[in-house]
Amino acid sequence: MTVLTRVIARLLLPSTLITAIAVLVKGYGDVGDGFSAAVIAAFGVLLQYVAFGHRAAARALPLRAMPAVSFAGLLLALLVTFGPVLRGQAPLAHSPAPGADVIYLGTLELHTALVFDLGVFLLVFGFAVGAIDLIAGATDRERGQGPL
Amino acid sequence: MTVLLPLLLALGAAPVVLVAGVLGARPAAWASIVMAALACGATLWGRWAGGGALDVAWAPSWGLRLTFALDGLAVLYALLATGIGVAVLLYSARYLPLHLEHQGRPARDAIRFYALIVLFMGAMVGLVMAQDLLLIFVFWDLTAIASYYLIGYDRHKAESRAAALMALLVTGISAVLLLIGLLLLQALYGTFALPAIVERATPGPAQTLAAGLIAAGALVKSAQVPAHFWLPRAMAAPTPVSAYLHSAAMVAAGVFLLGRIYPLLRLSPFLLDLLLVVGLLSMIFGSVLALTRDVLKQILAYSTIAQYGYVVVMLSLGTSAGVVGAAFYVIAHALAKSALFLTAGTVTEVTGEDRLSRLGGQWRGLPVLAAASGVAAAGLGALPLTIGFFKDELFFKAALERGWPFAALATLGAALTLAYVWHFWSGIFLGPLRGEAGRPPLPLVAPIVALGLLVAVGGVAVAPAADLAEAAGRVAFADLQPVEPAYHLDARPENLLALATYALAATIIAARPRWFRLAAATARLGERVGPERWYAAGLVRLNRSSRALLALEVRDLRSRIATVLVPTAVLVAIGLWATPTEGAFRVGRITVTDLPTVLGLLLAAVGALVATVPRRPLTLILALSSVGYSLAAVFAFLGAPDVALVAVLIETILTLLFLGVLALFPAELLKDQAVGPAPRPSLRWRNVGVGLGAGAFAFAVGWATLSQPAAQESVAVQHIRLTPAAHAKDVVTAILADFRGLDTMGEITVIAIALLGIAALLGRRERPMASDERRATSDERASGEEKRRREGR
Amino acid sequence: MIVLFALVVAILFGTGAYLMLKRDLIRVVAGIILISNAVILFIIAAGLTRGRAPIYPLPEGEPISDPLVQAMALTAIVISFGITALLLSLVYRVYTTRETVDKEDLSLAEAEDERQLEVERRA
Amino acid sequence: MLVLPLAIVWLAAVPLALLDGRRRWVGWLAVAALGAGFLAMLRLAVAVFARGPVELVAGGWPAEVGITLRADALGVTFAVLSIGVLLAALAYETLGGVHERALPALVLFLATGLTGLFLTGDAFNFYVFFEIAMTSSFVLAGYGRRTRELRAALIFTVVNLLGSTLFLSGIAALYHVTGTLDMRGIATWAGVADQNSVLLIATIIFVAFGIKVGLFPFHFWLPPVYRDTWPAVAAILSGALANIGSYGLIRFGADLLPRELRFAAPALLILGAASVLYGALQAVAVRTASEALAYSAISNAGYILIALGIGGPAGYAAAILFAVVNSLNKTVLFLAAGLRGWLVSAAFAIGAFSVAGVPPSAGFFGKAALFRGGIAPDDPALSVALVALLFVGGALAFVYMFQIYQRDFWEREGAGQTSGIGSRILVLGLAGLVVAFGVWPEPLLAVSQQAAGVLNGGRP
Repeated sequence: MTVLTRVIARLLLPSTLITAIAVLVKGYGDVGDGFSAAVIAAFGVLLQYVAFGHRAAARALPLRAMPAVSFAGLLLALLVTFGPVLRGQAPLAHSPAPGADVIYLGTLELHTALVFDLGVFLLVFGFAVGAIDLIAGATDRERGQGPL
Repeated sequence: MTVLLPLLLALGAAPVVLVAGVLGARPAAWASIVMAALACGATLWGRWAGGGALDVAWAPSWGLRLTFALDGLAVLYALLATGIGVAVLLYSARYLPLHLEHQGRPARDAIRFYALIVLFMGAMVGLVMAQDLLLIFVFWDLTAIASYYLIGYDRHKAESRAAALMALLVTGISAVLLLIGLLLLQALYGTFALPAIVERATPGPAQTLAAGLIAAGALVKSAQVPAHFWLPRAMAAPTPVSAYLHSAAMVAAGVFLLGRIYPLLRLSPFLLDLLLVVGLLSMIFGSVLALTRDVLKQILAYSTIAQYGYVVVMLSLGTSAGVVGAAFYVIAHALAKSALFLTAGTVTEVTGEDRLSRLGGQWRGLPVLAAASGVAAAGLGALPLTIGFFKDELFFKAALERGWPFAALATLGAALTLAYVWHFWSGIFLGPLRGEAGRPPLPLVAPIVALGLLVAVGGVAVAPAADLAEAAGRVAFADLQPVEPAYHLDARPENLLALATYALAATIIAARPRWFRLAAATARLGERVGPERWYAAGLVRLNRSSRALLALEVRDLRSRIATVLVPTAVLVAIGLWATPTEGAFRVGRITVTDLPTVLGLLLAAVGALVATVPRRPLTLILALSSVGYSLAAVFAFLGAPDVALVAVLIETILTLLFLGVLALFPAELLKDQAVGPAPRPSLRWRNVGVGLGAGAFAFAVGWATLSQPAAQESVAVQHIRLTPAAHAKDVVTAILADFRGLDTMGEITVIAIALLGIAALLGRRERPMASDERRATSDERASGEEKRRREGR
Repeated sequence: MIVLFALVVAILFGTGAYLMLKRDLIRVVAGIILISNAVILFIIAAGLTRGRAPIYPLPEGEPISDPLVQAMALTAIVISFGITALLLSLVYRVYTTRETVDKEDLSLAEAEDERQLEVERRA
Repeated sequence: MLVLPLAIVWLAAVPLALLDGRRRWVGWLAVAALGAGFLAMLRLAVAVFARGPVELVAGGWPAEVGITLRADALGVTFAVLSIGVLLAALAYETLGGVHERALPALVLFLATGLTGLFLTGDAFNFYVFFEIAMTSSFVLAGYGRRTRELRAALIFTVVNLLGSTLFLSGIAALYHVTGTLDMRGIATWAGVADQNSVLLIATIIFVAFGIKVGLFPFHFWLPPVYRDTWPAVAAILSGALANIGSYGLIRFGADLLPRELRFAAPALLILGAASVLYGALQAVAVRTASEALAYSAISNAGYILIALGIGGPAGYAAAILFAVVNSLNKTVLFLAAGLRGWLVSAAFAIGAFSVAGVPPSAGFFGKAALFRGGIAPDDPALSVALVALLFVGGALAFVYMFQIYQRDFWEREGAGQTSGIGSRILVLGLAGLVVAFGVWPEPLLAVSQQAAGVLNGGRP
């Protein structure tokens, strides 16, 4: 690995994450959603693997927490799904209700569907990174050590 | 109440015995005796109180009712089941501990025995009282279950196991015939209530079929030819079981059922004639075989076949004398036969011998037993001053009503009976002394004495038994002619026939050396080509062909896949063939604007075809991803940018994952795969064929579907309309996150589960946890291994 | 177009099926991926109303492609992705316990087990 | 109330996924959560049977736009049954000691999938829940992680994935011809669509569910999987997961595509007969109890198909009744086959008698319902053929069940150490349920009739 790749990799990580977030929040208005955002973000992490190897990446990033991130995302989405039931509404009934006014944050509409999408994002991100980590870990065990 | 009490006592006996069993084997024995005696008393009381009926809803959805009635037929068989039950249980209370001791089994094993016997008794009592067809069947099979476990009581012996299996298979499977008959009756007459069916029944082929099926089930249970072979085998059971099985339960259940459905049987003369043939065959065949047997219980077993043959014959004569005679016959036979079985058990117990050829002259050591069983034997042989005399009197009377040929056959049968009874009794007790006899304990003799006394008393005071039989006959025959068995010292035909019987029997006994070879040869022939052979050969052949079929079972993954694809292709082809195809398929237009899409599709197709060629995994993966990217392009051209984006992303990450996993395999292994031996050409072509078939059915289904214009405007139109209300601009995203958010919820759950699975598969091998390491390593692991091992591996 | 879609779906499905019949498990996975692709293409084709992307503001007077099949396709893609990843790791584990990616070998092992059962039964 | 059972198991599964399921308290926590889900489901079932179907549309959208969740008699019957089986299997494994951390969570995820697919009124949503259930069972099949289990898991996964893709194509095709994903809408519009395409679509959907229940000739994956998986897992696969197949055949056949079902009735009867005979014949000579049970499952799948082929209210009720009874039987038997001790022997015997259709067991009423269905057709030749087939199948069931019972429980009596008392009592309790339904069959009979009544093709 050359120094250049490492620098590029390091630089790319925030930018992929920002792209991902953009895709996530823009999803309602345009192509893309939590899922695509998560995969894009996962690519950013994957790049670190390619650049620094599994060990180093594992040290720099909170990989161990990935399953937890994943299941937190699932729990978040589930809460959005079943939360309305507590208020006597149908599951997944989003608030603000259809047709009602929405609070804007700039051009971003604040809406429970967004929280739902965030859950999707966390879960898929956790999955993609977690799966790669597991494969890399297995590789390490298989042949001592080495990048993907 | 009069119905309920005997029923509850009989059915409740098994649980009571099990509870008493907590205290030990002896309390269980006593509990069983007391319960049987109480049930017997309750039945007598019920008869005295004039019967009664119970009718409660059971399963209204099917119109099932819990209907019980204590009618004449029920009283007779319930008294036999409980009364003989008491005798048998009294006997067992002493016999079974000895039996278990011989086999070195714990005394506690006896509890199960007593519980099963009283369960048997309860099932019989329930059966004879039930008036609902399905209820009858329930108790019918309950007797089969009880007998299965009783016959297989000595389950460590292969012989017992085979006998139990045979009894279960023969009676259990034939019971299904009965079930079919019952359900057919229900379909014909719209009810499961037997009295209602009897009222509504009219002669007809369907009715005959139904009654015939029921009769078939009954005949097998009564061990009639040709389904008799299970009964001699059932001798593998402990002796008290045989005594009970042959006299008051199981085998008696068969003729009971014939009596129960007699009004239906009567509607079809053809059926009655069929029964007559079966009964006569069983009578002659059983008697001849009984004459040739050497093992004590075998003689009695064949005797039972013959004796129930008489009963069937009497029933099928179709006269009221026959029906009452049959009922009377069952009583007389039950008393005598149970006594004789118990005799065989006692003799075997005290001498250790179970063959006539090793026994003889036992009257010296066992005078009381000899006398008591002598009376019982005389009863079975129909000598005067025993209850048996009247059974033959009624038999002759009924046969005479049908004509002289029947009387002649009856005489022959009666003579044969007398002959084998003599063969049995004299073989044990008379002649030179053979076999060392110890002193039998009192409980092994007392029940026999009691039964012998009953046989003798019945020979003097015939009225109680005759009343019972008449009441039973009335159930079958509403217009019953009273029959009054009594001693008549005149030259009426019955008496002459009786005399003829004695003479003939004396001749048969005297001429034994002359006919014995012939009879033995017949028996051997029967064994060689008889139905038991069919059963055994059938079972062996069934197992063999099953094993052959099992060997044909597909064993590798590829064939398992092919066996899904090929039948699907066949089914789709049949579907195509079965429906009109004219005008069903459209080609569709292709315009210039479609060209990019067409190109993308063609690229995907080419990529897929290329993927089948390479031998190197890397090339394969590249081909795969080219398919994925081409499809993504197609999606983009079709106005599905969301799908296109995700398809690209997924394709990329999947390719990486694939490469990552591939990197886990050692290079040599993959190389081996690449240059390994080429598959056999035949296999290769088979794969190509299956692939083509799969493609063909996919094409057929795809084309047929896409050619079909949608039946209505798609619901998607509403999604588009409602998207602004969902605060969204991208309809697809709105559908995913809002309209059909539950799908997305499910989808991400799948992903979460996949992560869980990947972690379980690829994560570090799980070690037992530190905190309970000891448990996990020793007992948990062991128990896991144990489970496996115990499954027989 | 109809027949072309059907044909390409059939080709993807058929080649996938063919790969699934191959000896090594890598190809089985590849076959499943192809078959999934075939199904996703079929889903999209099932809503064959070519048009603009269904994103507001909607174009006036122009057809809009069916958004529901797109949503279905997306869900199906994601699910099959997750399951494929799972299958890949399963294949890997089968390999580490059996030291093979060869199906033939896998069935041989099964036959071995069954012989063992037969022996135990006889005993 | 409709959402509660689903919400309980789904929400409970998530935290459990992060806990170590090998700890005893985690196992019992999972059992408690599943038990709560079961009770909620039971409450829902009682309400549905008393007051008719309950439905709601997720998100509060109009029907068809949003996903309709609909609890009707058919769905809740299968849901209560399947969740009950899962509960029993999970308690069994917890009593015996869980070996892998993910097991409790996976069982709960499986429960989520099953609950959802029995309660959804939307075809594509059905597919999604179906995949939740399948994915969890793919992982569960490998439970034990030795070659044997992993091989079983691989076979199971690959063949069933093929089935899933077929099913998904079927759903997409149905959408194309009907323009909706709502089951009620599909039932309406599929009836007017051209028969050619709908029949072909019905065929691949049939194949997909045929694979799931293990119907001949799609059954070849089943024997090694049922034989080689862990006893509790085998019980889950045959007692709970196979219900997807039976339910799917009934729901998609008799409810959504009744015209195609009637049209294909001869084919169903032939395939069903082949399945009955093939499975029963194979089961005779097998070596282990679990293998016999696997082939028995194939045979019994055939019975369900035959009942569907007979059709009409009686046929559908028989199919439902038999499916329920069969699932109970298989659960008892698979769990009992993994244990030793005399209580277990009794439980296995009860299961065996139930499979053979001997009263007083639930199986008797399943068999009687089939015979009643077989007698029902007006064509006497068909009736005779059906009854003869049922007779032969039942006779073979006697042979294979009791050969293996005697070999495993009589001959080897006392061999090996006795299993834990807890698991044995659990299994005996389940067997007691089989007997209880044999003694008092009314609930089963009423439920199956009412469930058949909700089907489009099952109205009198």
